[in-house]
Parts: sequence; C-alpha cells; structure tokens
Amino acid sequence: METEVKDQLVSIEKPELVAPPNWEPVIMGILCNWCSYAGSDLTGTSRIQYPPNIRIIRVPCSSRVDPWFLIKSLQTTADGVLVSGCHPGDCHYISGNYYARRRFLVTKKLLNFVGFHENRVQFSWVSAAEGPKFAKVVNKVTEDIKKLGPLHLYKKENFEKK
Amino acid sequence: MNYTKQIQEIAAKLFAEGKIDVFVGYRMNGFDDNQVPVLISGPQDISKLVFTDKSVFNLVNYLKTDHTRRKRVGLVVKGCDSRSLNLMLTESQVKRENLYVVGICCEGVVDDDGQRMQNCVECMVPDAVVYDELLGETLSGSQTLTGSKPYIVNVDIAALAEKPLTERAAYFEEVFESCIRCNACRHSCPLCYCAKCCIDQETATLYNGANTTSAAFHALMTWSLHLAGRCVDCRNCEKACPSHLPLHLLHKQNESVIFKNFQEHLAGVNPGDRGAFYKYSMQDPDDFIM
Amino acid sequence: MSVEIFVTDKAGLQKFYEAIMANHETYAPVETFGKFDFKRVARLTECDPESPVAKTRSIKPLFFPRTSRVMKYIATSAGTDVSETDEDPLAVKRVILGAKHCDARALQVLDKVYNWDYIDTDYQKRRENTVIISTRCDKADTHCFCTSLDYDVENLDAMDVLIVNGADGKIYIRAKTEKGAGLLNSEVTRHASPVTEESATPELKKQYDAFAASFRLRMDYAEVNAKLSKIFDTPEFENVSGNCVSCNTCAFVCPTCHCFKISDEKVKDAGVRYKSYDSCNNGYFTLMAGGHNPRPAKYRRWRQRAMHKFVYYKERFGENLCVGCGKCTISCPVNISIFEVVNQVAQ
Amino acid sequence: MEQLLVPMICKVDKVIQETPDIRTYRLKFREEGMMDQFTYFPGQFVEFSLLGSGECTFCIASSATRKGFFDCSIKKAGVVTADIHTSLEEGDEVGIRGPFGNWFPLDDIKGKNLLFVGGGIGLAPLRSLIQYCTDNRNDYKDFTILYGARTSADMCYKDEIKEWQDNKTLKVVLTIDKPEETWTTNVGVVPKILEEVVKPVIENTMVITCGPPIMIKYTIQSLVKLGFADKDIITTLEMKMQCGLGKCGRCNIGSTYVCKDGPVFTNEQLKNLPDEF
Repeated sequence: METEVKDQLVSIEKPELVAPPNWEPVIMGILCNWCSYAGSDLTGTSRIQYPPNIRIIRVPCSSRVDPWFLIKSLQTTADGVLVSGCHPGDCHYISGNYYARRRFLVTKKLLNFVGFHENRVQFSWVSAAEGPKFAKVVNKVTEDIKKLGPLHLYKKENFEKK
Repeated sequence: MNYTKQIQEIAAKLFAEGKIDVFVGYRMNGFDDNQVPVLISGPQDISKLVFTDKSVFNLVNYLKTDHTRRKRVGLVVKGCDSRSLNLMLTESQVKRENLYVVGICCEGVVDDDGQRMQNCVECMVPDAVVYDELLGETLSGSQTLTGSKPYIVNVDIAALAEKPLTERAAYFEEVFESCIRCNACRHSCPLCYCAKCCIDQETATLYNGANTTSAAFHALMTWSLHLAGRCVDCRNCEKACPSHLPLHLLHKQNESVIFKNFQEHLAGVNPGDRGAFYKYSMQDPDDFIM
Repeated sequence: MSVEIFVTDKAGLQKFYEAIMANHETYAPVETFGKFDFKRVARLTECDPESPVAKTRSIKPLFFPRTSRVMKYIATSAGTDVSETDEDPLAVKRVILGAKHCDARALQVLDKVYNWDYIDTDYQKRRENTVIISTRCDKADTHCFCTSLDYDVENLDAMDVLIVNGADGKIYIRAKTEKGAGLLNSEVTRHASPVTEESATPELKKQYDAFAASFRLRMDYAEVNAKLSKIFDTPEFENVSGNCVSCNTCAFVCPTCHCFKISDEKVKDAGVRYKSYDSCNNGYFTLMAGGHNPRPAKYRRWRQRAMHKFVYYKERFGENLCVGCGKCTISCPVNISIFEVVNQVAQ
Repeated sequence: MEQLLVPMICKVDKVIQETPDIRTYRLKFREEGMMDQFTYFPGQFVEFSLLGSGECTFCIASSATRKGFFDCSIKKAGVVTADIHTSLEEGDEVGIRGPFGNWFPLDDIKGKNLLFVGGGIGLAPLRSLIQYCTDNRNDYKDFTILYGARTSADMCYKDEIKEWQDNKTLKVVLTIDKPEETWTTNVGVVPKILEEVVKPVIENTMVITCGPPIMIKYTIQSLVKLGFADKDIITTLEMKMQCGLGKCGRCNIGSTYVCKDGPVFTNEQLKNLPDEF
C-alpha cells in the first residue's frame, strides 16, 4: 500500500500547463458587508452581467480578512482570491480597511515571493454605489485567472476524487 | 567583543543583593568554542557565564518557559534580542519589574564556522534598546533609524527576487518539501508564546497532523505572516531548524516590504510599538488595489 | 555461511556503487540545504555515500516515513466505505548506500518494538526488501558515543554489507547477511577480488582500533544504566532540562524515536487517516481530553525521554534505545547532549 | 501495522442520554457475524473513531454475556467527544478497532466477595464487570456496589442502577458530593462513604475501583487504611492512547505500555510504576 505521502506538486505558471477544455476557474470572493457586498447586490439588481466563477463570502469588514483565509482558499478549491472592501475613508468601522491594506500588501508580496503569480490574489475597493465597477473587477480577475490556468501549487488533496 | 568579566560581576552583584532568582546567560558548551544558554539559579555557578561574539542564541526565548515564569530574572540581551524583549513587554508577556536586563552594544556575532552572521552584517539596531545596564561603546552606526545607515535588503532576498517566478516556485517547493514539521522554529522563537498554536488547533486548521509538503507550506506561511512586522531577525528559528531551511527568507521578505512601504517600520525598536499591522498611515501604498 | 570478503580500491568501489545504482532502486545521501538526506538516486554524482556522519540524517524515514496514510474512507448514502490506501510500493527490492553504523543499529533496535505483540507488517516488509550497505566511519564525530553503549560496534551485524576503508588504502567489502551476500555475488565480483577472512582481519581490526581511539565521549554504560534506573525522583532532571526549548527536534532526527500520532483529516464526505511523527517533548503529547496531563512539566518530559532511552527500553526489550549517533545534540538549538544529561544525572 | 489501524464499521443501534454530558452508544457491527468474532472481556477498551474527526479510547461498558451488541459510554470532554455528542445519532456509522488491553482478572475474583467502587463515568468499565458477574452470579459471594457522582443528575446508568437496587442479591450504595433537596441517602465523597457507611469485610474480598484520578488516589488510600492488601485492589488506569498496539509510545509509564499491559492494574503493580499517571 502506498504509505509515503508525496504531494502532487507542479510548479505553476508553466506555459505547457494548459487548462483542460471547458475548465472554469473558481475564485474566492471575500467581500466586506457594508460596501462591496452591497455593491455586488447592486450589480445584480442593475442586471449587469458578471462571471459566475466567483464564490462570495461576506465578512463584516475587510480587516476581518486574516491572511490565513487567503492561504486556506488557495490551498483548497480556489484558483484565485479577490478581497474587496470600502474605499479608504469610507470604512464603516472608521479605519478597518487601512489596517487591511497593510496586511494585503505584505501577504501579496509574500505569496508572490514563494511562487504564486501576483494575479492569484487581488484586491479592490468597491463602494455600495459602484455596481458597474464590481462587475468590471470580477471580469478582470476572472480573465486574469483564466490566463494563468488552474492552480496546482501546494494544494491540499481532494480525498473524494481518489 | 568580550564582556565575560562584566557580566559575571553584574550577576554576582544581583545575586548578592537578592534582586534576582535566575540569571540567563551563556556558557561554553564544553567541547568546542561555541556557547549554549545557561540558567543560573545561584551565585555558585557564576563562573560559568561568558559573553563573546559566539553568544548567538536569543535568550528572550527563555522568558516563556516554566523555569523563569513568575520569577525575577536577569538576562543578557544583544540588539536584536532586546527588540524581541521590547515586543514581549509591549504584548504584556513579561513584567518589566521582574527583569534585570543587561544590554550589550553588539558588534555582531559569528556562526559555528567563525563567519559573521548575515543578519549582523545587515543589522540596523546593534545596541540594546531595553536595558538596566548597558555594556560596551555605543557604536556610531547605531543611530540609524532616521536613515544615516541605509536599509540593506538581504542578499538572498535580492538574489531570489530577480529570478523568474517559476524558478522561485521550484526553489520554495524544495524548501517546503524538506520541512519535517518538527515545529522547532516555532518553539525557539521568543515571539511565538501562544499556549497552543493556531496551526495545532484541531478545528481551525486545514491540516491536522499530516506531514506533507502542502501542510508545511500552510504552517510556515501562517507562521511567517503572524510574525510579519514583529520578527526581529534574531535567527533563532534557523539555528533550531534540523533541516537547515532558509527560514529567514520568509521573514526578511516581509520585513523588507514593511520597511520600504510603511514608514521604515522596524519591529520592537520603540517601546509600546506593537508592530506594523497595529497601526496605519494614509500614505500607505494603494496602487496594488483596483 | 562462509564469510566472503572482497578487496578493491577507490575506483573499484565507485564501479560497484554504479553497478548497484544501475540495477537496483538505490537510496543514498543527497545534499540539501547543507545536510544530507537519503533520497532516491540514479547516478553516483548526485550523492555522496561517504557523507560526514554529523550532517547526515538517519535512514529511519525510509522505514518509518514521517507521515503515512493508514486508511481512507468515503461516506456515501449506502454506507461508509473504509479501506487501506493504495497498493504496496515495496514490491521491488531497494538498496541503501552510505548508511551509518548507528543508523543500521537503530533499525535493529526498532525491530524489537515493531515486532512485539502486534507485528508492524509494513515496517517488516520494508526491512525485508532493503539491503543496507554501510561504510564504517574512519573517525568519530564530536558528539558520537556509539562505542560506549551496549552493543558491539566492531562486529555489528545490523547492516547487510559492510565497507571498511582499510588503513592500507584498500577497501574491504564484507557481506554480513545472506541478503548482502546475494547482492555482492551479483554485483561486486567484477570490481573486486575475494580474499580470505584471515588475511583481511588484521586490517579491519587496525581500522576499527583507530576509529575507536578517536572518540571524545566515553562512559561506562552498565554503571549509568544501573544508576539511572534507581533515581527516578532526582531533582537533577529539573536542572538539566533548564535550557531545553521543547522544540522536539531531537525526536524528529533521532534514528530510534518511534512515537507517532494518528490524526484524521476530511474534506466533505471523504477523509484520510495519517500516522506521523510525534515527540514526547511536546507539552500535549500525553494531554488527555479532560485536561489531565501526567507529564505537564518540561523536566518530566525530559525524564521520560532520557529514561525511555536508557532504562525503560532496556528493561522491556533488552536493548538500549539510544545508539549514540549524536544527531540530537547536533540538531539541538542549544546543544543539549543526551550523553551529558544521563551522565550528569547519574552522578 | 496499517491494516491494524483500519477500523471496522459499526452502526449506532441506540443512543442513551445518561446525563447532560454523558451518552451511551449501543453499537452493532454492520457486517453480519462480525459480532461473533469480536470477543472481549470486562475491562478491555476499543478505539472508537468518528471518521474525519479522530479517534478516542473508550472502555467497553457492557459484558460479552449480553450478546449481539456492545456499549460505549462517552463523556463530552475534548474535541472528538464533543463532535460525537453533537453529530452521532442512531443509524450513523462509526469505526471501531479492538478490543485492546488486558481485562479484570476473572479467575482471581471467582469465589470471592466483590466490592465495586465507582465515581462518575468511572462506572463504565465496572458496569461491564458487574454485568458479567451478575450473569454468573453463583460464582461469587457478596456483592457491593458503591457509586458516587457529583450530583444526582450526573449519575449514569440510572435505569440499570434501579435494576441493581431491586436485585436482592446486590447491595448498592449511592452517594453524591453535595446535599440536594430530593436526595435522601448518603452525601459525601466516595472514600468517606466507603469508610463510614459501607464498612467492607476485608477477608476474601476483592475491590475493583475506577473513577477520576483524584478519586482513585484517595479511595486506594482509604482502602489500604481499612486493611486491604495491595493485590486485592484492582483499578483501571486512564492514559492517553492512540494506537492501542503498544507502538505509538504515548501510554508509556516506565517500561509498561498501558495499552498492552493495562489498563487493569492491581495496586501492587501500580506501586512499582513511576508516579506518572
């Protein structure tokens, strides 16, 4: 019986690693309750189309987003992550997104440093009134991730498939 | 750099005055010219104490063990150690009044092969920032915080940053694959004082005991992000790692990003400064956000 | 079995190694991040069978991997399906080059715990399908003390093939078991010439004597063992454990530490059970669900470690669990030496 | 060994909520006929796994003389047990490995007076033996059960205790730690009741005790004070275990592996062990 565990690691962003046909990326969208989540609502109610690849999680504030969330999402199902919050100065909790901004920069740079493409994790400020912007952002992120292909780096294996 | 005599005198004085219960210092390891930490509980062992440029280990780590808890402790700190002590004080892990701190104006320590440690070459704060007593001459380069000495980006970081992404990814794959997840890095870090690490929480973490490459990635990345803006680059973790992994890469990468972008923040230099993630500025970079 | 000893020179030995690599699945020390790990190799240039003992990891992970899957399950509406994982990777025989004496001995010690009562068949199978080729060290490292323990280093038969760099510049290759003899018969004859045992013995002895004379650490094992077994309650353990940082490195690099933990992981309705290394220096190693912990303090855990190595295992299985390789001391961030500890406590 | 670490699947036949934090699970093997191969004796334990959550060690709380099923009593204490309490219901499947460990010395206690001293969830291993002994009642002489719990609500196996009380051949003494309004009998900790109320005969009597570590400690003290020989006091030890096979090293006390040489020990054996349990 196979006992020694070897992860199936494939270095990402190799040109030959073409996505299988009909592959659609999974994007984890972590949105702040007060601006971006309301913004995504507005996008829907305004009947603006955006790709269905995004799976949205609502958090109270963008500063609720622990960098751990990003690592966890990238290691499980997500091929990319989008975190979105209020514009600077608009935070419902006054300064949450300023704190978040610092963390995001460090996390993004660190992930890039160890081998993730910088487009794998993206951030945006979307206010409750910016329905069209939200659609634009999701479009862009989806496009970016589609270009990069599926993420294979450091994935936790899916036990169900085996 | 040799403060053996002064430290022995200070320890003797402290024990004689009954000011401390334990003195944490260095002693010769007994087989070559390297040193190991020693916890001295009485004046009889004071002759063991030494301090030279081989005094590498960060002794602040001992403030989180059973042997020093709720005791009055005397300890020796170099520049980097004192910064971690500063953070522990700020984060209310130790009480200042229980400590007698012998600060050293450090000229840099050397590793087992006699080479000056890389973190000492790049050190910005060689003098102890917390002390009751300061030994040695304050070095001219130490007033660097305002920029008289430029920040040196770690050589390995600079070299790696220039490589293409795939090469970096391959390099780090090897790093994470070589990790055996003994958690020595965590245990030897003075700032990892949590009673139970979030990585070991059965319900919160992605991995529960599996010892795979992706689990190592998960653990080390989480760990380095928890220390981002707090790591003082004492390299205790690297000394402890049985796989000799270049763990400083993760920390120095964070440190360089933080120093460059967040008003030249250096962890633990100012008393009361909890770290880069506990404050913000309107001028923080925003260009990476859509 | 008639003892066959072959003699060759450096070039012959290299050819012998290359022949093995060409015909067998071979594992040898490969340098990664300044230390040597045993990895699968295909060419001699990739590895260094004569890696320094201080920098070489043990071969334990090849027999007791640092993590392994013991079972998997899938829950369906029809019921839960539990099974062992995947098929046996060890149908092929493999050869380990450059194992150290102490590593080979460690497996002999581990055999006892794995084969008492319930037999660990996986470990057994790995043992049976592996030929260990071991080179005797020429010089002891700073932290080695294998000659001070309860086994005969000179006539050790834990490895299958023994290679000795004779004092006369020749290299002696000697089979220690049937397995080893079989390998030698098929691989070595073209690269080395047989000699009689009588003619080789003086050289082997000379080499061993020089090796044995190079030890820095020596102790009287019987005395230490006898003393330790009587002093469970000594406060000295508290002193020696003072600068331990509970980092667990010692147990992870130890060739004989065999404690493991069992943990489950699941994704939705499917999951896997892992068996991975653990260390008795962990504070929560013996922590029970109700909060009761028989070994809450660091010195108690250190006592368990030292006593298990030098007393308990000997009592139970008749062997000393420590093989004197010094790996724990080298890896320890504060250089706590188990040799020093047991001697200091015993005094 | 990996195949020894693979559990067999059991179905939960019945769930009994004994107290607010103790549940008894009645288990049956999913495959027919497995139950006949599953032979066990009072005092042995099984590794009980809630698949995906983890594995826990529980003693078997029923006797093999009651055919077709076995019981495990589980107190909510840690992560896995909390999961068991919240998610495991009738008809669900669990993994079982075992039985492991040694058992109460059934031959030694034959023809003797028996005194059972239990506290809290510690009644579970005793219940197995009590069932075994009541099913072979003629082999034993006098039978006394002393059971203590923190409050009356914390008493487990209430129905079974009632049965025992109705059984004229058994003497049952119950106690709780602090007085309660509806409680009419003994109040006080177990060792005190043992000395003051039970007043056991020492000759030809074997004492079997189990409970929280602190209770065992003081019970053994007062038993020794009453004049019991060390070899007549039998207890079961609680120790962290994971493999149950004498390999993982967790249950090591001195050179003893609790999962193989225990969990049942006489006080005589305990005295020779280092004080680490």
